[in-house]
Amino acid sequence: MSDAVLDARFAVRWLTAAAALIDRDADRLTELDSAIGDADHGSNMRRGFAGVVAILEGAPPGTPGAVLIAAGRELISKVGGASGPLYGTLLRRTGKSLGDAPQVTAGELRSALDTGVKAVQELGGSAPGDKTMLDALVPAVEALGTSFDAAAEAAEEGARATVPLLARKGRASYLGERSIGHQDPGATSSALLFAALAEAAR
Amino acid sequence: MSDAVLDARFAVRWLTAAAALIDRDADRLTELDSAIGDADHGSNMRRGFAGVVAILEGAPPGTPGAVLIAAGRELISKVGGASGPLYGTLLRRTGKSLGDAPQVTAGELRSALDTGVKAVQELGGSAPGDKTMLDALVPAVEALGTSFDAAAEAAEEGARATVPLLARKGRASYLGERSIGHQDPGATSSALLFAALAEAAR
Amino acid sequence: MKMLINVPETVVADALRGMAAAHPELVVDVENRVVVRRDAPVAGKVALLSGGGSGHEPLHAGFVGPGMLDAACPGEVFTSPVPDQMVRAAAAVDSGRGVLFVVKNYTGDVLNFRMAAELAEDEGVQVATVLVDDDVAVTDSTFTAGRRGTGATLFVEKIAGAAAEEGMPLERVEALARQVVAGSRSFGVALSPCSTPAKGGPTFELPDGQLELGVGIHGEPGRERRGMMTSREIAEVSLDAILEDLSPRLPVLVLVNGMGATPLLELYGFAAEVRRVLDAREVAVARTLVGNYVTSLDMAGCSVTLCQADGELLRLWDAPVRTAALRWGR
Amino acid sequence: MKMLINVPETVVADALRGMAAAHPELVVDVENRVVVRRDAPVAGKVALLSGGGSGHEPLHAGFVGPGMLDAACPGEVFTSPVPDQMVRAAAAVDSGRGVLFVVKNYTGDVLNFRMAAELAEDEGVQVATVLVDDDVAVTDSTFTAGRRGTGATLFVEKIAGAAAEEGMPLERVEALARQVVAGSRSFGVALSPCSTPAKGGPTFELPDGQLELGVGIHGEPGRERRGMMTSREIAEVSLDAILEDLSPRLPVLVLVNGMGATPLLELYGFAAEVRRVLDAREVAVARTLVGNYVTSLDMAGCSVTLCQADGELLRLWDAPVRTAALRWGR
Ligand SMILES: Nc1ncnc2c1ncn2[C@@H]1O[C@H](COP(=O)(O)OP(=O)(O)O)[C@@H](O)[C@H]1O
Ligand SMILES: Nc1ncnc2c1ncn2[C@@H]1O[C@H](COP(=O)(O)OP(=O)(O)O)[C@@H](O)[C@H]1O
Ligand SMILES: [Mg+2]
Ligand SMILES: [Mg+2]
Ligand SMILES: [Mg+2]
Ligand SMILES: [Mg+2]
Repeated sequence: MSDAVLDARFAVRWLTAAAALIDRDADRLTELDSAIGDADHGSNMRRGFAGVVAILEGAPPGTPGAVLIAAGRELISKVGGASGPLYGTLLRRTGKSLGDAPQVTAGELRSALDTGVKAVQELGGSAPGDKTMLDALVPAVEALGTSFDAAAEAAEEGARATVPLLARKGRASYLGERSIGHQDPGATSSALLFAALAEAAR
Repeated sequence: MSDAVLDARFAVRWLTAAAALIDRDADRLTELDSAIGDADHGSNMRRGFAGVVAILEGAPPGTPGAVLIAAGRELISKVGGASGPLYGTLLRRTGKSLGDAPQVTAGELRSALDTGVKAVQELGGSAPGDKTMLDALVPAVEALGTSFDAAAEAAEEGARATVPLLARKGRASYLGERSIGHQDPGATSSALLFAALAEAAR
Repeated sequence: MKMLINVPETVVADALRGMAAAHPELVVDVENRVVVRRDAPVAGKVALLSGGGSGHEPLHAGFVGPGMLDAACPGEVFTSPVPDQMVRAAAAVDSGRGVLFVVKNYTGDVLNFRMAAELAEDEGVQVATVLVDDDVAVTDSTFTAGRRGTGATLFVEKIAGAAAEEGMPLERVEALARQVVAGSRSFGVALSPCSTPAKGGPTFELPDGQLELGVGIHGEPGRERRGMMTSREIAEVSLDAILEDLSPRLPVLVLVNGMGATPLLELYGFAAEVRRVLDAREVAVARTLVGNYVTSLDMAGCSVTLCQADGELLRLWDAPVRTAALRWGR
Repeated sequence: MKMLINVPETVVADALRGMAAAHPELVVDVENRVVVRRDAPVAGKVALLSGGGSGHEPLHAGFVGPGMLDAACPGEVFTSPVPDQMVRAAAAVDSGRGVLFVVKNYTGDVLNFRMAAELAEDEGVQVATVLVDDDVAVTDSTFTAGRRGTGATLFVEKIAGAAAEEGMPLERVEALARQVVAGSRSFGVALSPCSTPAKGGPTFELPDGQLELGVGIHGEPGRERRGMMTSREIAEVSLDAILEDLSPRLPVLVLVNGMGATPLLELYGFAAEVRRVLDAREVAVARTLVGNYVTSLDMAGCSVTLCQADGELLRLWDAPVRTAALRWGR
């Protein structure tokens, strides 16, 4: 694992890096969503994470948990769509689970993220294999036991592995068989989230 | 001049030939109208002359005048647009001017057509040089003094000569300078009318 | 070009069958192409009759009903109707107090309605005609066909229709219609051409990144091609053209009209820019109507119409109307 | 792809400014994206609230007014609104008799409205929610997101709105809304894709000579691509799909809906074919509504919705309504 100090500033670094990656890849996310969805995932994520950066730029909260909770709330009230409540819940529940410690261990972060991802599953009524963000999130949290880089790689691989899947949740499910052969946009943005986490930990 | 007998059957032959030429060239007429009008001249003329053929197929009137009057009426009640009343008036007034003679001379036809064309000018408030059907009709009637073939050629030439003109009447006038460089659809259909006349006289 | 049709030859008849199915309050004569309000002729009322080429729906058949038109005569796509239609419709709606023909100023419409008026008068119907010519994109001159009739047609039909419904005599209804025409100006912009069923494809080419300024509603190109503009710039150019010709001293009725394929979302956004420009030029706005009313098949684009309205015109505009496409009051 | 916009980021706010300019009878909160009827909260009346992604206009803001919705919350284009909007709107329209959320069945809408309901209830507002899921093109199963909500939304909002206007309690209004959902089915066809401002181009490719059967209203491709069909064939295929799922024993309300860019002329022609098929299958038609009501930006195409209506539903359908896009009665 890295030697990063997992404090509020780390959380801010993580989310700021995520915002930058999302901004860079927004058109690709929209392109993916255009194939099996409604062509808005890139602009949704960009709008949401721009909001997150804006609120963290002022006086960010003093604990990593509080940073994630604030970011989750911002996503919920800025994004809309399926990804807003889902990513908002992911961050909020992860943050809540971290409690008010000013600094956490990698193991604590992993277990908090695990709680966050379970909350996404519950809210979305979905499971890995449904061709959603969970196909990146679940293996990423799993691999976090090894390292931040391994988690990023697992997320990326999980996203790529959605290509042959038939979608059972979200808009892509409307396409039935025609959803096969396309990478899920939400899984792709989840991979960016974990790439940013690894970057923040470096 | 040709030796054709200008009776009711001649008039029917003329209009039937005109209908065939119009049917053949309808798409070209619409294409021309598409450039400087509203892309309906071909279907307007085809609909009108199909109607004319239909009424003449049964028991056509017994004089050339009556045939042209009936055809003109049919155009007025089938075509609509600018060309319906104008061509309808052309045939109706030409027919009226022929009176009820069972057979007429080429000179009589020419002078009747002259009356018909004048009626078109009056109805349309237009004159040669405005880039309309008159730019084919007027020289054609003029050349009818020589021969049917000369009239057909003059009409064809008149139609071509509309290309550099700036339209002052009809829809093409809305385009102002942009009407220059296109052949007028109505002048083009008028040339077909005189081509059919030459054909009927052969 | 794909269209939701059977064959090009039957589009108008098919649409009339659909109108008959959807609007029992109208009498739709599919064969003769006449749409009449069911209670016509209305005793003691001047009748309003309009018509024109199809492809501009809901104009005119969508405006038949109490408070607006008594009858509409749809022609083929972009082709004016034939005189027989108007003669038949006039006979069906005349209560003895006369019929006002509302005619958009196009050679075809003018000629066919003129012939119809003569024939109807022969049959004892008193006919008055008002020509609508509001499009400032076209230079008006006695040496041309004159300005085109576009969006102002809706104002004329609504306001004259309300006057007729109130029982005003033909001369008064006609005078009010002329007042609306005199005080109305329009300007249209195309972002894409339209496709007619007869042609089966676009009536002109408009490359990406370009638009046509000063277009009409028949798929004809406009007066000028320019690089793509924002909604704000289009509002400015359109209103500049209109206000150069009309300096409203009274509050205006505003029609923000879609050409057919422009989403209502965009049209409302454009309406916001139109209002912004009018506010900046200190033109008072009395009413604003936003929607697809005078269309050009599947053309993308918009037009703006201003109509200067005194107290009486405003009252007549607000008066109840009950048609397929325009309904309010009572 | 050319659009009548300023920049993609402001399309929704721009449209709301335009609505504010055109509709003084509505309170339009541009910043918070809430549209509310001016007389809200109406004492003693259950309030109806809906919303969803923008791009489907006139749905939903065009249906705010007496006899239909009390408030609408427009999201970004094709993106469900956020909970804050519904919480704010609910507070503005609740008279104390509760609020019914009308939600189209999409994951985003379901989740955001669910969160909003929880937050509004925390603030003491009684909330009931009805999910609209009428699109038979989508297989319904607990292992999927379920059927999409499309055209039936208009029936639900109109009929439940009329019930609320009559003073019925929340449970009754909700039950009627559920009855409409249970008795409604839709099917949609695209002749062209739509273009979203964010993407700046078409959301999928549809070659000339082909159409998409079973499309939704968010620019997603349909279930099946086929060679181009006539209006008559499209009516047959659409109604086959609907009637396979619904065997109406009562007269139906019919919505013949345009996706946005299909000319009204074509839509009425399609309505004629829809009626022909229903007559042939001996399905009685009570009412037919034709127009662009539940759109998908500039998509060309159409959808059909049938809603089985007993005497009470029919009475509520006919009841007065006064909104920007739907108006009749009184
Ligand atoms: N039920 C669900 N559970 C988990 N993730 C989901 C679910 N539904 C959708 N998603 C994710 O959300 C992504 C789409 O997000 P976005 O395009 O922003 O929202 P919308 O689908 O409302 O347009 C999908 O690619 C998928 O990964
Ligand atoms: N005022 C006029 N005088 C003479 N011919 C005219 C006049 N206006 C139009 N035309 C002729 O009519 C032709 C167009 O006919 P058509 O396309 O059938 O009718 P519309 O213009 O109503 O669509 C023009 O090309 C022109 O030759
Ligand atoms: Mg999406
Ligand atoms: Mg033409
Ligand atoms: Mg025409
Ligand atoms: Mg979306």
